[in-house]
Amino acid sequence: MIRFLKNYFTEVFQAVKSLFLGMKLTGYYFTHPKEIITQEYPENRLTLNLSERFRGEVVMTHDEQNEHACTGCSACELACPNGTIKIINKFEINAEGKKKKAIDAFVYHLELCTMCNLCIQACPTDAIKMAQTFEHSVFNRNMLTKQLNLAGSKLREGVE
Amino acid sequence: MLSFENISHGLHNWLSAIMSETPVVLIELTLVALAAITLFAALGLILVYMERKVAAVIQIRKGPNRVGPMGIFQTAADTLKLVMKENFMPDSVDKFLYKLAPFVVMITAMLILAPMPFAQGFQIWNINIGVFYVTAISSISVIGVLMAGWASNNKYSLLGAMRSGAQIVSYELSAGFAILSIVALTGSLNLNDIILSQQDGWWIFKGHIPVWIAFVIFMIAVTAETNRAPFDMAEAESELTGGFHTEYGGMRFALFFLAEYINIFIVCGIGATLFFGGWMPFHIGHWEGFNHVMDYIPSSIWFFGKTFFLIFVIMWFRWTFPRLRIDQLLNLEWKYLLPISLFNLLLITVIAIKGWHF
Amino acid sequence: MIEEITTAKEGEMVINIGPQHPSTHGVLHLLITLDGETIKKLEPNLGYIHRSIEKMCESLSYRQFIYSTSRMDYLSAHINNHACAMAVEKAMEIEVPERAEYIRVILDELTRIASHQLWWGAMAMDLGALSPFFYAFREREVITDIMEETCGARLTMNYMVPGGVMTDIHPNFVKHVKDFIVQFKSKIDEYDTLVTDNIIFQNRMKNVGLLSAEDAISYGTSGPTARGSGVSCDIRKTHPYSLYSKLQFEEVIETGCDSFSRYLVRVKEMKQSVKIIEQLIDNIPEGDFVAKTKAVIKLPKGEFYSRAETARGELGVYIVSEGGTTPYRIKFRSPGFSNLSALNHMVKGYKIGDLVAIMGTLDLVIPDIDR
Amino acid sequence: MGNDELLEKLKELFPDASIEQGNDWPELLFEHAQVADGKFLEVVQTLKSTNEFLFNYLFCETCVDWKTHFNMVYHLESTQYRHSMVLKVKLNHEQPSIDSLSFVYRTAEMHEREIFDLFGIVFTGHPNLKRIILTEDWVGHPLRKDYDDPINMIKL
Repeated sequence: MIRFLKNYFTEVFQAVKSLFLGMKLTGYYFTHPKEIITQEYPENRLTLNLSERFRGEVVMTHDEQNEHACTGCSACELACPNGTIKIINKFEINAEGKKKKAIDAFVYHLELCTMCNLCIQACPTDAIKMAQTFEHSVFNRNMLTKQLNLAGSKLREGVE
Repeated sequence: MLSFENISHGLHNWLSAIMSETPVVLIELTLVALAAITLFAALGLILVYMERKVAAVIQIRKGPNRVGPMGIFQTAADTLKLVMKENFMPDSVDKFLYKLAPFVVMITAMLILAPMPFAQGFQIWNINIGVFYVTAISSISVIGVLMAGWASNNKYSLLGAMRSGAQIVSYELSAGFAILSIVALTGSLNLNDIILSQQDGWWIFKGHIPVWIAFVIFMIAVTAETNRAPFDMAEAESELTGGFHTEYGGMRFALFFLAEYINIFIVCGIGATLFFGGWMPFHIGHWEGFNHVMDYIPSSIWFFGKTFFLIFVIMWFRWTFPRLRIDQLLNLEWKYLLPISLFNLLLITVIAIKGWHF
Repeated sequence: MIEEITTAKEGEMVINIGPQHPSTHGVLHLLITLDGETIKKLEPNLGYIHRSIEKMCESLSYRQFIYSTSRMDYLSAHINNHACAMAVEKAMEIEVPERAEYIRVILDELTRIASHQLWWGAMAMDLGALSPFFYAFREREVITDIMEETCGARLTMNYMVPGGVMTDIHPNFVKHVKDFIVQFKSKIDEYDTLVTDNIIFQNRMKNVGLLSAEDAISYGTSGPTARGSGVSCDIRKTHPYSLYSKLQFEEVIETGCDSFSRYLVRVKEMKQSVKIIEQLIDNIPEGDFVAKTKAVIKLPKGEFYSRAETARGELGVYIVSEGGTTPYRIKFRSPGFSNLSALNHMVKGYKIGDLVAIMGTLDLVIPDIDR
Repeated sequence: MGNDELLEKLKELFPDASIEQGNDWPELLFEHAQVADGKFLEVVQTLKSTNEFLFNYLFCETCVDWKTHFNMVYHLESTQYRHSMVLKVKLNHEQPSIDSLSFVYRTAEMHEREIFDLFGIVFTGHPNLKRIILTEDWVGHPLRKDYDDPINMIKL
């Protein structure tokens, strides 16, 4: 009987102790507002640091002369698992009178993209890269289909 | 000094001076009703806001912080949203009971407000069986919950309501015993008498360890009775999605939600009254000087301070503990709390008879 | 045995748990038959998030199909990718550089910790304790930040390629992983204080959801679910791959067979993962991070199977190749699917509240079950 | 038991099956006629209960559509000896059916429902053979090579 009572009370005591320790921990956090880790998003947009490797969307780099490095080889188009990229080529006649392949439009479907980075890996001329933008929401779905080469841009000299 | 007693007495005297007795009573009743409803709305907003902030800080986040400074208008905005929502009613519900249930729960919560001594001399109804009244009325709310669960014609709701029924009926016992232990000490069922008996110190300090035990049991039991985590069997969102109010939306849901918080306020108010002296300031025995200083703090602040502290403790429970299972919940009551509180009541009775308390 | 649930008997009640239900963590649909609160029968109904990854992979090249496996068990995306990459490497007999192996194992273990942390928080939430979820996410956030910095994504990384890893690790990688280990070690005790030692939690967990060792094997469970029943089934120990044969770590086995054992296995596994990372992080060798492979990978004709231990159990990748650039048939043996099959056996006779607790300890990820 | 030893033992036990060493494990291939009429269950029971094998863990069960026939593929492992093997059964394409293993390995129950759903293989003796992933009224079995769904399938 005594043993039973002893067990009963140790049980109750242990139970209460475990509950009390839990409450002590949450109480600690309640009394230490410094532990708060909330990031207030739209306010901290300017200080938000995304890693330079963060995959936000595919962009094509253009230099000051509005030239890019895309030869239109469609390696990225083949590498893409989702059919995100569509390259429309045209043939330009250059100064020497030779026909030369160049891109007309580099169409990129952001709505299909899974940011898998395979196109960037596949690109032989490093013409495309991943940008760190992440605010992609738009009101119209069509706005997610983008043309990556800027208007009037042309292939950089010396890129084959 | 500004005190609720002066206001109520002044109002009564002024009204009596300008008209006969019947209109005075009628006007006063209307005023009391208006005051009660306002208090309800205000309390609901404040408590929901408080819950969200307490939860947020415990969970190392900021909580509502967009609507108004520190997000203080967040709950008002939420209420506005709920009011403006469509009063949706599923097709196969028992329409009468479905509509009635939120009001039963709400009106019960309002009724218990009557004998609550908010401040010195500020009480809607000074009834001589106050404690008895409170325990009696508070058990009506389970009927509202059962009604809601049954009328919704939803299996989750039904399960939630049945759990709630089993839970409230059993936990009323130990809550009752905890309350009885104070009644045994004071020898009165009148809430005002209980407060006045704590003039030389609150029962929690005067009554030795048994009163502490009674207090702990009271806190556990009322947490269960108000369906709060870790005893929120009736809602149990991870098991029963919404429990008895799964099928409710808009203002009807808001009434349940509000009633839950009002119930917390009431039980904590009762707890504060019984164990912490209600509006009675912190007095120590015969230290006249100290007691006098304490009296300068208005009695309403004492009452609300104590009540909100107890509410905080209940919230603290909620954001720390996992939920019990329904059979463990009943085990806890019938195997642990009830025997302990019975034994405890016996002890306290002996203390009261022998006058061993301070 | 899953019997057909058509009509309820007298006094029984059929309830749909899911597909939208807070504790199924996704779109799992369970049909349960109740007698009062006691569960009589349970029948899972799948397919709400079936994306036919296996069919899709039949038209993807061997470089491309790896990305889609991140979407199966998204919480151990790295390990899924690792298993797929291993299958291709095995078939092509590619020698993976030492550096790549180190990076892979470190990332695998980080993923495992992150996955278990999320599970820990989510399971506490299932049981009604909401705060642990946020504490778990605080530490998990550090890992996802490391992933973001090195792999470029936080959840579906697609960092493993056949022959190694996609890019070299970020210069800050080692430092940040070490910081994480310090932070994790200082916080892991909180997990025990808040949840493991809690009497309510223990009562909810102990002697609930019993799964004997024999049944665990028969039901094909793996990972912490089986190890909680005392079955040694850690692929990292039984069929070591990558660097695991060289590493010092223990296979956590608990013999309680109940929910609490499964819980303990996962909590202890987090500590073991930290131990593994500590052994590797300081001596990542210099060298290539990816082996030279052809631009177009063609697997030889044959059948290839690779096994890896994800956070949930054994992942098998079964590739049938016809010698072309795309797999002829691919089968992912997902741990969740087999673990789910044991659920009916485990919950019989317990209450609805226990169902939630048991599902929590199985750590089901629905896209993993449906694929 | 090592793979070579296992291979020898299996050859001894099943002289009429074609046995070869696969990439990882010994592969045992049966024609459907060899294991029809409940004989397949006997084979699996032998593998599971013979003391030398004790293949008690079915860790992968799947099917491959070879256009002319189906191959059921069972990956078995012994949790005691840690050796594995692959068991294959050739099924004809018109009316593929095989004994259900759900009473030998409980995990087979779900796997077989999935295979029934996606390949249309009928498992005789299965306690609850119905679609698990697709809806009950779905026509066809999507993982078959000849399956064509012009509405829902996106061709890249």
